[in-house]
Amino acid sequence: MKLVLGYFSIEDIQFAEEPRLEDGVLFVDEAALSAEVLADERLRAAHFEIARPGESVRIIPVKDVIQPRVKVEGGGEMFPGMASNVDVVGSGTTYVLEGMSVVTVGPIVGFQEGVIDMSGPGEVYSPFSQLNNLVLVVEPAEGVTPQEYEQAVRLAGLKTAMNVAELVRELTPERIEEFEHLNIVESSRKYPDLPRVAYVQMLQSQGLLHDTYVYGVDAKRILPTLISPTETMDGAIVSGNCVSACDKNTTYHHLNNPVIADLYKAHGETLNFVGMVITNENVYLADKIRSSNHTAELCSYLGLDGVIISQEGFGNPDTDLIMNCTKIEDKGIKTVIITDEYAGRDGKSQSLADASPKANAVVTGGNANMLVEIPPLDKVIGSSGYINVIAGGSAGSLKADGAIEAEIQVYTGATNELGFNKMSAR
Amino acid sequence: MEKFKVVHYINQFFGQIGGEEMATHPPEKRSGPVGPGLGLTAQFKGEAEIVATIICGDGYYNENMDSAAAAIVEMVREEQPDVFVAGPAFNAGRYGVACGAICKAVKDALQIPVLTGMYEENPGVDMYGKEIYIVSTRDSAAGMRSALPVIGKLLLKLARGERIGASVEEGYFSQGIRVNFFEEKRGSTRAVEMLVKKLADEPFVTEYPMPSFDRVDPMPAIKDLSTANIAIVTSGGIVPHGNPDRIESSSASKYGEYSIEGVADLVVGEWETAHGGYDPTAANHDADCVVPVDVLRDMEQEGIIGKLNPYFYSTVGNGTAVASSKQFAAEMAQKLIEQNVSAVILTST
Amino acid sequence: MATEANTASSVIVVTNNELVHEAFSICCQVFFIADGYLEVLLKTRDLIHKGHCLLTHPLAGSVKPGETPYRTILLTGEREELEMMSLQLIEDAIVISRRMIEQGRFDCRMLSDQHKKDFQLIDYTVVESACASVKTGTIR
Amino acid sequence: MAKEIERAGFPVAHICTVTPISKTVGANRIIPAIAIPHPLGDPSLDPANDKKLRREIVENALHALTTDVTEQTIFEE
Repeated sequence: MKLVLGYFSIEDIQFAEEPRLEDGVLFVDEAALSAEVLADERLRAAHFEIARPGESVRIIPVKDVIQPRVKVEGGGEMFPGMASNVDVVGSGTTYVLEGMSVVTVGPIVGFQEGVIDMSGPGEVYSPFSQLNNLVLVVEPAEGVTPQEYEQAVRLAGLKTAMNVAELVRELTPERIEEFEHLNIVESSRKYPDLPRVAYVQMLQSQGLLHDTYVYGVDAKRILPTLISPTETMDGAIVSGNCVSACDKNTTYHHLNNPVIADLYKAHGETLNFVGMVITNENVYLADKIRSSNHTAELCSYLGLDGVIISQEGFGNPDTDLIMNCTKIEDKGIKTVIITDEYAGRDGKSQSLADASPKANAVVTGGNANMLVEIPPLDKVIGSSGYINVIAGGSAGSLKADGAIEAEIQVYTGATNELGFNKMSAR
Repeated sequence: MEKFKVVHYINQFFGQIGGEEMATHPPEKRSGPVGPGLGLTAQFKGEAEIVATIICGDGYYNENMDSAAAAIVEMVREEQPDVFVAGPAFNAGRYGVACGAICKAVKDALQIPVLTGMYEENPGVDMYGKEIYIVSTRDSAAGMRSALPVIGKLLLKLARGERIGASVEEGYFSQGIRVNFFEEKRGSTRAVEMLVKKLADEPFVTEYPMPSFDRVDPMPAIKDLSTANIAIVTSGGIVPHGNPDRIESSSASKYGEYSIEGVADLVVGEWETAHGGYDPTAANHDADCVVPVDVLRDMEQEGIIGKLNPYFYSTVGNGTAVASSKQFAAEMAQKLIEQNVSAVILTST
Repeated sequence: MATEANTASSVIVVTNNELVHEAFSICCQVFFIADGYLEVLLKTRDLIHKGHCLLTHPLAGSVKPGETPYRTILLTGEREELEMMSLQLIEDAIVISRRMIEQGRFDCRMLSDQHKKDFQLIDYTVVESACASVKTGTIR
Repeated sequence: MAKEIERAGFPVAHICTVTPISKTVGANRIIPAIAIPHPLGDPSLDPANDKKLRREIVENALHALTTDVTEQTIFEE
């Protein structure tokens, strides 16, 4: 499988009646985009706002962040099984709008998180503070259940990203990158002397606002399976996970998985990137055992020397993480795990809910309990009232002047466990 | 702006008094910087000054720990400094222990920031590294040039009351407190690099060390049970009725010492459990099911064991939580030694 | 609701969530705890000590201790020998939850009825996600 | 705690229900007990049998203390 990504750099977004990309400025037709969103009768109202890096703007509560992409060649369309047919993706050519995202905002249940600050001291915590964000704010129709509403918001975000990306279908990208994924036999012939390495990605799969979809399938119903890394670049994995802002993987993260990118960089040089295994993080303990067993078996079957395991979330996923790590190590395969920490506001508590001496190579995205005080910003997209009831915020978080005292876990992507950020802890 | 006042502690060697033959040199105070203090002063760039240097022989300090610390703390107090710094001690064991000990003593007595520096294998790191800032240095004085800028920078931050970054950023040994900071590379890149090293059997440093489990060699068996003094220790929280020592129901911060002299049986109403980690019904009804006084008393009468120790020790330890019980287990052991105990039956719930 | 669980008669539910109580009491033995989050864990621990075995992870879901008032845990109905993994998980969960509840300044009295309902719903869907697996085996 | 007391020079017999945890915390002589809430007894038995059960466990512990071991050992009855 070979996928070519063609990049367009988006320097700014503007509303205009005639949508187009001109000199790095993306002009979008708000009315047309809203109309498409509102075609879903589960949504009563929708409007768009633009938030640019450096502006005094806070976005809250963030549901998902999506990078606009369009497939111009090869099988299938973006987000197969979710927003398009279930065709196999991951080959051909896909165009990417870099430097921007579509952010969905809307209260599905009354407590939820996800803050992006476009400026001020909070901007260092969310990677999305650095993007030009086209923010979609929606409201549900009367009588729609939270489950239906969640689904509608998720689809609205994906559709909007696809519609926006359509603007570049006929244009020529500024630069391209190639990603090739060979089959097992070819790859071992090509790199006989390099260590065989795979990526094990754990997907949150626990219920409403905790789900992840693979080609439209709810990940809690999968057995661990092999997937081509290039498939993820075409949206084979979609986030339905809105709880735990700091260490959930948004759809943007799945499209731009940094572990995959960095393994590709090392591929052919220091290692042979054989492929990737996706597994889940279920509530039911027997599922955890079954999935970790199966993950280790797949790694063994691939004849691997090393594995990088990434986690999503905290608490019960720590159990999955340690099970995956120890069972893979027991197969004689060396592991590095990527996690984050909940070491308490003082940093003195044990960071993970589980531990094993076999997990001797850990990369951390930092302590999510770290407390920060953030001054008010001029404009709020969404509603800052939610900060009181989001994970990591608490009663009294919102000060009279609009300032926030909260743990950094309120920031979308702050302690990402794919290793998306530079933050760490010691 | 007034300069921050610093007091510096060094040993007889760096104080240019002499080598090992002068290790018995008692503490003395000189005004201004001496030896490495001159180099350190250069790092302050006028923002701080060493107002006094205390020089003490390594042998003297280690043989007179308490009195030396008391004398030196007084010398430091007179200067009313903003910061206290010792060493760096590199890989000199006794010097390292002295630096760590005096820093801790000054910190506790005067409540001012303290710091020192040494090599990772110096025993002082193990003993004091969790409580004070110890800058990581090379193993010999040849590392002075690279150590002083790190010490100087951290010292000024401490003096200014600034937030201290993570251990790897500032160059001190981790104190087991997790501090966030920004790396140069993103996490996934670090993970790939770590894996490549691990695959090549090259050394790598995990960013989060897992809690470790060490072992102790088994003590030899007791030879003659009929003369042995058997003591009971429990983590099941058995206490006299009403829990007079107020032992906490989970992760207790203390333990109780209770007399069972003349007690044949732990009867309901007189003994109970303070433990919050299990259903207390059974233990409250008959504490012998956690602390088997009745059975051991019988065996004492029957001459099977020499005697049942007149005290038992009790605390609350939660099953899998790696307890902070190290401290009071050590204290208990001290008492068990004084009471000529031969062996211990430890019961856990 | 809770249709999948109907088939599993030997499941014990420990919960302080009225919504779960309502939905599951028709098919399972439900210990309804009128107290807080921690008390649900403590009751679960006592049941594990008696030989019941965890079916769901005590820290299921991403809403952390100290951030929600509700917690539901499923255990096997049968009593057998003490199960190690269950014990380890519940002990660790209690330690972490105590700390997080103490450090969080979450006060469920300030929650509006709608917020309570939302928290109940999330807790419910997390447990419901386990129900389909009930027939597929236990950790023992 | 077993470890710290043993470190001070005493042979320690650790009576506990969850022997794997005892191994993890570093006890060397491990004696299996009845149940977490009542390691040395069984409230469902009558007092005489309850005490008899307790005596058996204590005897096992004393047996452990008079037995030399070179590594972590579980003394099954």
